[in-house]
Amino acid sequence: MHYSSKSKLLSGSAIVAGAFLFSAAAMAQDVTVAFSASELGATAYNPVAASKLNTATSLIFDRLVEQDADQSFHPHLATSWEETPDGMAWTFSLLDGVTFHDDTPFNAAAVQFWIASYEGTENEYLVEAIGSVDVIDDLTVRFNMDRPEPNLLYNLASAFMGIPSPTAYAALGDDFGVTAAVGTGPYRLESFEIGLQTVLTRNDDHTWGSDLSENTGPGHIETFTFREIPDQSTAFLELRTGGIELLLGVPTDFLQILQAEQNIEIIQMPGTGISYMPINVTAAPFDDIRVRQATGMAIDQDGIVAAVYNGVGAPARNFLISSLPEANVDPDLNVTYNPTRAGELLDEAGWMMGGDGVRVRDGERLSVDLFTENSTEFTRLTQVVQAQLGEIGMEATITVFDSSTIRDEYRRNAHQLAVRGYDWNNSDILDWFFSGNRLGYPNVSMWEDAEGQRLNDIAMTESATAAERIANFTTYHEYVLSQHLFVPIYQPTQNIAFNSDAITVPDPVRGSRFRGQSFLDIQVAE
Amino acid sequence: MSMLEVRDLGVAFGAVQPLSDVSFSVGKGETLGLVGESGSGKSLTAMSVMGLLPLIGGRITAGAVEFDGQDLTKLPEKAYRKLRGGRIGLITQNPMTSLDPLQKIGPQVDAVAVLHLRMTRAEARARTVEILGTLRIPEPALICERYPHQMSGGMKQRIVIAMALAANPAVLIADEPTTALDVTVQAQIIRLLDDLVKSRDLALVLITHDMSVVAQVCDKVVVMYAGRAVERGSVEAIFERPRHPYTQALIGCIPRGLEGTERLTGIEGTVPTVMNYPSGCPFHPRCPRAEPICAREVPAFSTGGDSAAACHFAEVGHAKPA
Amino acid sequence: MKTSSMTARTLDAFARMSIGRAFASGIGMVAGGFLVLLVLVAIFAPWIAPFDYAAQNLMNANAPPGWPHLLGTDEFGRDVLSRVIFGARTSLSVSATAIAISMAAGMTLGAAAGYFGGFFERAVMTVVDLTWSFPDILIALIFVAIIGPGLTSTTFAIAIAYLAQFTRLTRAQIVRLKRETFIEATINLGAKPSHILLRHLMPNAIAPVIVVGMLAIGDGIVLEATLGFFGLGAQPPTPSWGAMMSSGTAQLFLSPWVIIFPGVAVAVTVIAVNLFGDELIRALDIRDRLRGS
Amino acid sequence: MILRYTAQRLLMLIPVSFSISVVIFMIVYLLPGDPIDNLLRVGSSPEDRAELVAQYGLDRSLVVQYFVWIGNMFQGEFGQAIVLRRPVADLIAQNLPYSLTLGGLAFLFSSTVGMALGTLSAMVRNPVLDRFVRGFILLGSTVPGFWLALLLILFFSVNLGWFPVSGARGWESLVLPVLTIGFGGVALVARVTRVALLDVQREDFVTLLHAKGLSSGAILFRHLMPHALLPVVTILALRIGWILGGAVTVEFVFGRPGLGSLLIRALGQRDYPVVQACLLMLALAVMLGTLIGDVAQAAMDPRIREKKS
Repeated sequence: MHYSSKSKLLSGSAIVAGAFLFSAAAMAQDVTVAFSASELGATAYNPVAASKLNTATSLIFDRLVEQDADQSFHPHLATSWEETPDGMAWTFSLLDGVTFHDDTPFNAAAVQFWIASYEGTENEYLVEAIGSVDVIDDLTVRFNMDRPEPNLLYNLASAFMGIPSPTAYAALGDDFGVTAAVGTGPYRLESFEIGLQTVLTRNDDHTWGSDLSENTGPGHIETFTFREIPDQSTAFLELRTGGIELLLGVPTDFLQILQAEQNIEIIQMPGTGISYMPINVTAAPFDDIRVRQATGMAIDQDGIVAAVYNGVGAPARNFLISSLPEANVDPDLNVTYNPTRAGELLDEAGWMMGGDGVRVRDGERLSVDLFTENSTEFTRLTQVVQAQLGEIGMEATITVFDSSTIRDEYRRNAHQLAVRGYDWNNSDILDWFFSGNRLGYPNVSMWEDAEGQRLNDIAMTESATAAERIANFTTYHEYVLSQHLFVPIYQPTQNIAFNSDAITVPDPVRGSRFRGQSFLDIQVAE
Repeated sequence: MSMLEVRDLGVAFGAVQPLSDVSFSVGKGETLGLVGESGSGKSLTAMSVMGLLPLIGGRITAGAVEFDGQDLTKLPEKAYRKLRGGRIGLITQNPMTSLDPLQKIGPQVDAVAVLHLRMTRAEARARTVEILGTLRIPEPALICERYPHQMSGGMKQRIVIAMALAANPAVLIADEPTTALDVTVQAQIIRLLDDLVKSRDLALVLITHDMSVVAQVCDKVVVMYAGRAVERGSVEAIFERPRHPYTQALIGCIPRGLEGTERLTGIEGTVPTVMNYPSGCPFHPRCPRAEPICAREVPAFSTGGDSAAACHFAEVGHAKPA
Repeated sequence: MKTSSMTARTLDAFARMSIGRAFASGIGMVAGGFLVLLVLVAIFAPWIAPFDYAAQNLMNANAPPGWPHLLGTDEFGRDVLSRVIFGARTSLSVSATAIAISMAAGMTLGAAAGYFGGFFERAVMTVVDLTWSFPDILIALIFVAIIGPGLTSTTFAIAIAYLAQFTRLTRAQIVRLKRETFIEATINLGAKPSHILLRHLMPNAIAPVIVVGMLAIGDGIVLEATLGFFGLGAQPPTPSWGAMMSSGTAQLFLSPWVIIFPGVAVAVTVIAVNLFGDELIRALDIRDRLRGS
Repeated sequence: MILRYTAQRLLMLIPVSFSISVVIFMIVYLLPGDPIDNLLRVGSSPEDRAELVAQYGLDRSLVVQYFVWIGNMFQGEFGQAIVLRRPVADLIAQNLPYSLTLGGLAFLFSSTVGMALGTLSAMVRNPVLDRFVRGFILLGSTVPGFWLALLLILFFSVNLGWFPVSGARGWESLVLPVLTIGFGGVALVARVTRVALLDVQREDFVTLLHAKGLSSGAILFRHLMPHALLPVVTILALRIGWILGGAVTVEFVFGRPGLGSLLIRALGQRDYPVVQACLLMLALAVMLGTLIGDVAQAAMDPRIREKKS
């Protein structure tokens, strides 16, 4: 491992020499990838305990099941599964002959150890419904449920449920995913320089790719170097100048230019999140629901899609991506542009248009703070939002924070409006952002409501079947919308761009995201 | 026989002509005094002889500088370099700043013998020690290991003299070698120089504004004023019968001395700067007996006895001032 | 003071009359004139700017220089020229205010340290010397991290970043002046410290500090631009030259004018400040007093 | 002599380092926000919080925390990064090489090219050359670093494709950052060299050196350069902190890791131990620079050696 544990500083000369080692790069079998902006800053390749994971994680670890773009589930390390009719037990048959990178076998005991290891971690909610895990035989496990969990397969397919080697996991403790990460995936972790780059090398033993890949393994490419390029526009220039071969997450602004490039191809996939503007319901003037509703009507989503994003992607009308069934709410509750009505609502609320285009009530100007994070995409969108709020007589002052500071600000309840986004393709994101247990952050809207919490609990824990879960979440979603806690703005597409002179990428991309299964099919271009 | 002869020397910086018509000669075992107030062009004359005018942006526009019969103004730089420090030595005015403060004394003196006498370092050092000894410097070997700032002014001036002597020069130019020193040290240094001229048969050009020093050691004198030689002659002739009013004024100052002052207190007015040299005789604005002609015409030298003066009224013969 | 000598004197005499000096003062005129013009532009920005600096027109985003947008438009279709003009306001006022604060605080601190000496002086100078050799951008970034982004914190961050410079300089002047006889005489006559400081020391110490302050305004503009570039200075849509360039490297490729013109504005202004400052130093003949502090 | 001088200077650094370490330790408590909040699981209880606070020793008094911290520092034990969850020493060891490489090369580049330019303009009496160098000095000391970096990227990476746009892989990725930092450095060194040479050239001893018959080359290299080196070494030594930490802008534009970037990121994440360690490293570099500058000056100039010892 390059990144061995050095508790003391090395002598200067040795360090300097180390910095030059990377120059032996750029062989044909070496593909350089840049992460998308939302994946930057992962601190450990530990699916169990980490709160942030990037795409490279999905190449190191395999999961029991995979989810395709059509939301269907496919076998991976689990060859088949069965749910009891009451939903209180799941039995999984495991794939034979799978070994971890440290040559220990993948088996039922590994699964048992793995599920148990979630206890007390940030990601415990994923296995909350599982009461215990029984080893039936070496290749069969049974999850005994505390309550039915229609969302179990979704959880199992998530990046946070990659399966680590129990031996390595126990041995490394907190260092797991930092100094070494051991899974069964098609690539091994070669080196990890936090905030800079991760080098993965091919696992030649890997022959167990899922049916979402054409190639079942081992991978075609010898080495993947994942780079963290903080500025997306720099990443864009890197792709254009041949510094990287694959860019995960091209900001929509650059799509048109890249499309014009001969050697660059773009893959557009349905998005897995939205951009939105949470409204702090505890901060005046937004404690008045009419002001909140008016704020929502000030935002011209279609105009933004057309002008800011050149028509790529879709307007967001509610909190969930349109491919989720729970996004199908009563159309009256969807948030749409209506400046006239917004004006009426503000008039009703006592905010009258002043001489300089800013509304006034009792001598007080309708002047609010608008926070955002310092990434190219958000600052741009925020300035357009600022201008549109100005149209209805609301003067918004932008402050740009880094991602940590802005959370401090949310926790301090110092915010009024903010422009942000999330990336999650499941309706339980509603719980994450609107549960009264998480005021400040993630509940940026600072919304505490008994009825809301009741509907939340039902949706989260009292759904026996998938259909019930959909119904419960839809009800919860509709209630959230009725309170005007946020303004939905935009549903981006996932845009992946690659240098077609250098590599070929599977077409069409299977799976809900461009990750492990797709990397297995990447080849050097002829 | 003259070792160094300067004839009708003129120097220019761009369009400015700070020096014109300077002539003098000096032979073996002879000391020539070059006197005048500060700004009269004495130092420039020294720089011209050393061939160092380009260093400060000037050039020789007229006349000749002959060393041992050879015209130096036509000498290529490389050959000139052999003469500098080798055949012609220079002693500068301020010993405090004349040595490289970052280097020990020894190597600074050694360099001359290494360069001009092709000695090895060790030989050069032996010679340095010997010369320092002859200049009456105590513990010369130890002195070689010291830095300039650790020594007194008089000591440093002896080191500078040692450097000038290291390659056995034929001509020594001493530019106000004692101005920056204590009175007692001044006398020592002047006596030392005088001894050297005699013992080594040197030709010495002594630049000074101190007429008493001139009287003490010089054989010949050239008096300069505002970039011109105004009177020249044997020391006896100059002191007995100064013919130029300026020379008379200079001599008149002796009793009071000029120490510490660079201004001639005996005469009204100040030395003109190069920017405003007067027309005609440069001295006429301050001259007690100036006539209209003095402002119009530059006077030619008129010879009489052992001296010559550039004054329209030199023939008249002025009374020796009391 | 260095003892002048044959060579130096000759050199000086001729340097003084060289055409260089005339040319240099010509430069001083041009630089000073430019700065005056710039201040006027900043003051009268609303009347000079052809467009509203904040008016967006997404349909005309990233338009190249031409008519009517002489310097093109940015990613929001805002007029770059108008933003550069208004940016002069932000950049100049932030930098000038910051340096004024820094100068006032540094002079107080430096004068006190230089006058009273002892432990107080040593304590102040230890911290000052350390921050002095610390990169100004880091000091400013740390400060902004402490009190948050925005123009006010940028102003104070710049003030703090240059505090050490003024403190050192003032102290050096005071220490030098204290040794001069007329001050010693005043002290011996039993004058009050405040009287000596304000009546005798400060007036004599002030010229070099003011000149350095003038030069520091240039550094302040660069620092403000850098903080703005990091997105920590002026918050949108307020234009500042640095903030205008913060839209990322790609902008350089898509619409280079958005980044090039504010950069040119910064560079030209700072060059003018420096040339004018040099001229000031020459006119006041204080180069020697600025050395070694 | 030099050894004794060095030892004395080292001794003098002890009280200075103490006060610096206190200042650095305190800066962290001025920062708003709390790393523990970033660390806490969303929705966790006050008890969880108290436990974490205790785990990182943040519940003890400031004085105790300071002495624990400084004690650990002395043993090279920089503690555990709170947000990045790994030994701070690892983070420093990972980032420092990049800073040293970039800083070292920029240092070399600025000193060699800067001294060459400064010497040329001072020694060669050519008004065109002198004006060029002075113009360069003016540009180099006024053009904002990030802007220059952007222009270099536009020209050399985007248009010509000679060097990578960003990153820290191979020597190619060092060229533009070194040029960016070097530009200002060259200007600075050139200015100092030029002024020092012009000053020393007016000294009497230089006239005398010429009068000794030494060639201009010998005078330049044996006598003038040491004098010009004095201020150059001093200014460069003082700039060590500047070059290590001030590279943050360049690191940002070129997406390079380094001590400055680490510090800025840690500041953003309120990662106390990392902030403290980075600042301490930089302060150490600054002090080391001052020390090197002083010692080098003393080694080169006998007058200083005696005055101070």
